Amino acid sequence: MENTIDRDHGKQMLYQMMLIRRFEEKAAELYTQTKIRGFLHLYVGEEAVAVGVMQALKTDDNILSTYREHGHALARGVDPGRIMAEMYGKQEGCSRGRGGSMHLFDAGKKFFGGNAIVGGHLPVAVGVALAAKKQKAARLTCCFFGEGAAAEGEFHESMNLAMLWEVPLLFVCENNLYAMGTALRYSHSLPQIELKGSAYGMESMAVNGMDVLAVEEAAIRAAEKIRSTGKPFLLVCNTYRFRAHSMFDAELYRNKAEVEEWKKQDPITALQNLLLEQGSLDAAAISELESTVETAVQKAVGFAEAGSWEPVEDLTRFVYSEPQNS
Amino acid sequence: MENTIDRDHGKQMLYQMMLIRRFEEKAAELYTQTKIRGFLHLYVGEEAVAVGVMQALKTDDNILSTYREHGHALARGVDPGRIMAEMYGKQEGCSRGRGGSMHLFDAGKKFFGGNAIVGGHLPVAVGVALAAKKQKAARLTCCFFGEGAAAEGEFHESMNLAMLWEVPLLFVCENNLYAMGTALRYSHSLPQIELKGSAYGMESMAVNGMDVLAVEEAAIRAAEKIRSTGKPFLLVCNTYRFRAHSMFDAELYRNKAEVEEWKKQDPITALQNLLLEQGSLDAAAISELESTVETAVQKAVGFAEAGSWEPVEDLTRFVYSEPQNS
Amino acid sequence: MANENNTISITYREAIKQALRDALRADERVFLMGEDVGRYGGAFAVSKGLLEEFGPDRIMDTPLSESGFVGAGIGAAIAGMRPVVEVMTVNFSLLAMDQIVNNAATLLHMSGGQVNVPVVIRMNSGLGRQLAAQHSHSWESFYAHIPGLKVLSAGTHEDARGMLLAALKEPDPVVIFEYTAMLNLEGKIPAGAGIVEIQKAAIRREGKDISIITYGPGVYKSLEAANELAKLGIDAEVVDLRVLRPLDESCFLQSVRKTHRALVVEEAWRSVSISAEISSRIMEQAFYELDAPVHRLCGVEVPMPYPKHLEDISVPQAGDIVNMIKKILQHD
Amino acid sequence: MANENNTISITYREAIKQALRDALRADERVFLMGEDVGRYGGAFAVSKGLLEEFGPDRIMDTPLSESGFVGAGIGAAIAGMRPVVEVMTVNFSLLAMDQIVNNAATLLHMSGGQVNVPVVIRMNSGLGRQLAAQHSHSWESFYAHIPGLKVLSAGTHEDARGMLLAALKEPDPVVIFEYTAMLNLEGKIPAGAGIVEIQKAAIRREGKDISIITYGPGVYKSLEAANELAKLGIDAEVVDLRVLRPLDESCFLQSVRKTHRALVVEEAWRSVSISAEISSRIMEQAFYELDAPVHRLCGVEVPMPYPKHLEDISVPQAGDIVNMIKKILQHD
Ligand SMILES: Cc1ncc(C[n+]2csc(CCOP(=O)(O)OP(=O)(O)O)c2C)c(N)n1
Ligand SMILES: Cc1ncc(C[n+]2csc(CCOP(=O)(O)OP(=O)(O)O)c2C)c(N)n1
Ligand SMILES: [Mg+2]
Ligand SMILES: [Mg+2]
Repeated sequence: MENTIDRDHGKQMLYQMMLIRRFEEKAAELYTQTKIRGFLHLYVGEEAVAVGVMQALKTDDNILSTYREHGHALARGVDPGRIMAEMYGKQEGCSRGRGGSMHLFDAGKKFFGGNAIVGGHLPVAVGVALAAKKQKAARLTCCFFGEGAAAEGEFHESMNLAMLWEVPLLFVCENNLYAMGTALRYSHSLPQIELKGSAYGMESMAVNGMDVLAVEEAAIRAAEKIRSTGKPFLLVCNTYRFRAHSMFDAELYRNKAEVEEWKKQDPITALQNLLLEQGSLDAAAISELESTVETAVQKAVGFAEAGSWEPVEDLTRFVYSEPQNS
Repeated sequence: MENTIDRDHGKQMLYQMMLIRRFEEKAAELYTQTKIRGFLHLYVGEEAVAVGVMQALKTDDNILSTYREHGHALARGVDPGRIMAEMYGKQEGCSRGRGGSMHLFDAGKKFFGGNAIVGGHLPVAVGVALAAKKQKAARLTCCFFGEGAAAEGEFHESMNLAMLWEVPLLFVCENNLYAMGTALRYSHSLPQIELKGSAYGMESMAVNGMDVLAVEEAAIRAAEKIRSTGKPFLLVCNTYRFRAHSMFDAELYRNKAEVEEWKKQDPITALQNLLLEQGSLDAAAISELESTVETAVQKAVGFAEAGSWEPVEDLTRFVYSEPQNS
Repeated sequence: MANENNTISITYREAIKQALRDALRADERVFLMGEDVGRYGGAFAVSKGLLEEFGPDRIMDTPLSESGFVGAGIGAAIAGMRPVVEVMTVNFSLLAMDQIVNNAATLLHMSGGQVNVPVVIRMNSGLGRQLAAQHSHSWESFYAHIPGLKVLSAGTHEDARGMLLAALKEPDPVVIFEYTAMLNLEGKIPAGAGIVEIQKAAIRREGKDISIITYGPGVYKSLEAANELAKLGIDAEVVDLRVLRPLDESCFLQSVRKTHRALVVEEAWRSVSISAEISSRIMEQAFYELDAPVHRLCGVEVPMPYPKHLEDISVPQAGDIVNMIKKILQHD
Repeated sequence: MANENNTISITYREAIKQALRDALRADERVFLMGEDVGRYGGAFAVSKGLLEEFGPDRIMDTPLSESGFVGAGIGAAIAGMRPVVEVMTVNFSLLAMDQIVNNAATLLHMSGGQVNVPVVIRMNSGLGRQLAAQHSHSWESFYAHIPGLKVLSAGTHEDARGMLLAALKEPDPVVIFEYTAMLNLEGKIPAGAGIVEIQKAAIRREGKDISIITYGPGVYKSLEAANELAKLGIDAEVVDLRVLRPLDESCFLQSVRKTHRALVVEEAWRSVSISAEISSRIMEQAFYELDAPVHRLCGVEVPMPYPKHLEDISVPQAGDIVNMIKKILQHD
């Protein structure tokens, strides 16, 4: 990171990344305590992507994400308490507890999941963007997905449709080098995902996803392009997940040294160091941030703990819309 | 066409293209007489592709095709009588009448259909090629498909898998500019299908699909590449269908002038002219060819007419293998 | 609605087209998308002329990308549009099934009621044109199994005309099946026919001796059979299920409670089919009212063969219904 | 086969792994392909260790491309190999359903008997780990509807061990369902257990008062229920369908003819399900032998909710089976 950065903005992004990190560490802990169940996919190491990209989005823009979406939801401003409650399965959760960790939704924040069929949300994102175009709205749609998802046919169809129909869609590929245990070189014959843009005539670029400032800058540039041309853009963020794929993963497919090597690029440390170096932050401010984060996470846990279970009589709700939904 | 060409070889290819043309004209006639039913997709105008590509294939190589496959089957040497009988639905047909025009099969000729889910045979072709690799056989697999099919997710997955696994597969995209009534520009954001090879690191090239010599040369070059490297190759043949998509098509989506313009490039006329010019052929020889073709087509029709209907008691055969099949 | 006597004659195809036109005129948010719906005029000429009338933004030709454009329809629905997505035939819908089942049908639930998906997906189903094993199937059963979907089957001209309009008023995803074999069929509908209700099954013919429960092309075949049977003094009631999910069981149960016998007729393969569901619901809820076991007449379990003589015997025809009912009643 | 007394204790997961290992050792043409079957060790650790033993040509990690690699499995089968394709769970199989239904199941027929497709496709099915609405479903019914497929359900450890080996001897495509919720379950099998036959259903417990007809995780739940019922003096017979297509109807019909009552149990959604097929076949062929209507206990028709208390009540548990049977018998 060579940039300088506005102090408050820098602190704001640092806070968000730290919140995501701490929130997820807590979630992992709660998982081992069996407070949280199902699949839990942590974003630890990738925080710069969510936080960086989110800087380019306005409140009216739409977001679609994967099952590894806590970071996106938090960076989008979905309430941490409601996210935690969701992971507990409580009805105060952001999806009323129906979805769990993989299905965070907040329609008010225009956060449309939390989708767990890999690549399955890409066509949906094309449609959400198409609607904005038809409605002549300035809204942009942002869709996060992994490099593994880019091998699915849905990626191809969605890239082609988005470009063919010229819809305002930002494709954000989070290339963390692994799809579960399958390394990039075993899932793509051409590992530079950004080059796939050229097969559709779509503008694309790759960015260092461990550097929140680089991600932010690239995302803003991409969003501007999209807003001015109406055409989609493929942004590939090269990153790494520090933790296992999910809580069921023995990590047989990569060695510890590789992980340690990547940890040297920890996006949070990097931003902290930058802010320290440029004098925007000191050790005291960092511990203050840490304790603010801790308080926020504790509050989220408290909210989740205090939440309630949906009554069993409600089991078949939300299969079809209820009168007030229509 | 600027090449010169061996006289016998030229005549041989001319004969094949003329046979395909005449066979299909006859089929169209028989369709209006309701001897043939279902969907009938004619290849008229595209003959140079099937005949040119087939020159690069050996008897042990595998072929998979679409529902527009009469040309491929004939060029491969599947018996015209058995093809015609198939279109009649007679049990002497190459698929015992079960398949009809869209599902010609001849396992002996390693002709694996006749597949009518657009793009659905591409993954299968990858697997057929993969088997050859695993069996350490020198066999190549050739898969024909339209430019419309290249928009399907199956195209993307198959291209990636073929390249990733380095299987000996020749992808032949027959770009006839239309997928039913959808022009290329409405189905691909990037209309140069051959450029899609680069998204997978796969070698590719485009060739004038109205010129049988050019197709032949390109196919031979591609096949040599595949046989020497073991890697797949994408060959795009730019061509045009002179007739409607199927017998149900009112051709609202293109104007007659465009069709007439393309007819000037008729691959059969072109080869005839070349052979005439270089003195390999004279008018008498052409009419001799014509009558040989006519005889072959008549014989095929005769065979089909003389064929028999499968007894109704056999209806549920071929749902599962019969003892002799296993 | 129009005077009963004031009827017009119309093909099934034209009925669908009129509904599309009405829907496009009535609501700006409605658009039609699918393969060849525009410039080609629709694979089965259903949407011919609509592109000229509504332009390419409302009549969108899509590439061959079933998963892609069905998913795009879902996305557009989430975001406030009212897309009508045409999947050319149910055979190709398998390529979009993940989108329909894992997205359209589940988003409302996964989001705890926040994200509803008012998409209408139309598809042609069934056989009848010798299109063989990759173009002739009747897979209504797949979709009828899925909670979150509403599944309609247009077995009459009035429903071909009216179901689409009703579906567009639903807040949730609706799949409508239309039938290739019926497109050219002429039928009479009230001149002012429009929207129909889509909660209930319908009695297409009243009778007292046996209930024929069916849907899709089974409806006209069953009515034909009932006419034949009437000549033999057998008075068959014909129930058109119409809504394959959620099933209006009270209608067919009531019919069976009256006739005490039932035959379920469908063109789809027999095993694990809609007819099985009907039979088992009668078993569960009207067992003690039955004078004879419920029987099924279904498609023969074979991928559709190409030749006409084999295609014809692959599905129940009116004559088969007549014979089967004679057998059931003889048994008494 | 081994001495009955000489049994070993084994998890369901380990039983599958041993079968895979046997198959890979026995036939060079066999290879395993699927997402994360190799380096990761299998999403559910079923294939852990096999990559080390057999190498990457026989244990092939595939990209996320369900349609692509299932299709590739079909192609390899056509061309003389014996692929075992793992689709991580049935939920993702919708992405490959076109390949399975339109290709694997139809190629033999469309080619008039020339092209057979000896591919084995394994998938995990069912709920039990709070994986919510896109990871928990039981869609055996989709595949059981398709002529051309053979569909197996491994409801016991012996079948988890032996069905794969039998499937690899078939000339036609076989889909095997394994169950996420059973992977850690310990069971006893004969020490030398190997291949099993795959034509027939099995009586897992003999009884005379009622037939419980089920498959998959329904088997152990039904056995548990039967033990409970025995304490109440009710003697239930438990039929494990095993082969979901083609159904071995003689087995369950014979059972019903003996007990005169039946309850069909499955975790899948109720409407248009395998249980419906069973019930309607009993209706058709054993109606006059029934002392009470056949009932079904099925999954509640809701996309699977995440929280445990809702997941638990979404599918029938042993206690529900007990209660239901008490009710059926009371009714007499
Ligand atoms: C269609 C589908 N196939 C398989 C899975 C199982 N699965 C869940 S996550 C995953 C890997 C996805 O990798 P990638 O897209 O790179 O995202 P990442 O997890 O690395 O963020 C797999 C195989 C799934 N959920 N959906
Ligand atoms: C999956 C699928 N979708 C739609 C169709 C209907 N259909 C048949 S051919 C065709 C056009 C295919 O165009 P292309 O691939 O360019 O081949 P061409 O017919 O031009 O040779 C369409 C849409 C189909 N058979 N399969
Ligand atoms: Mg990844
Ligand atoms: Mg074309």
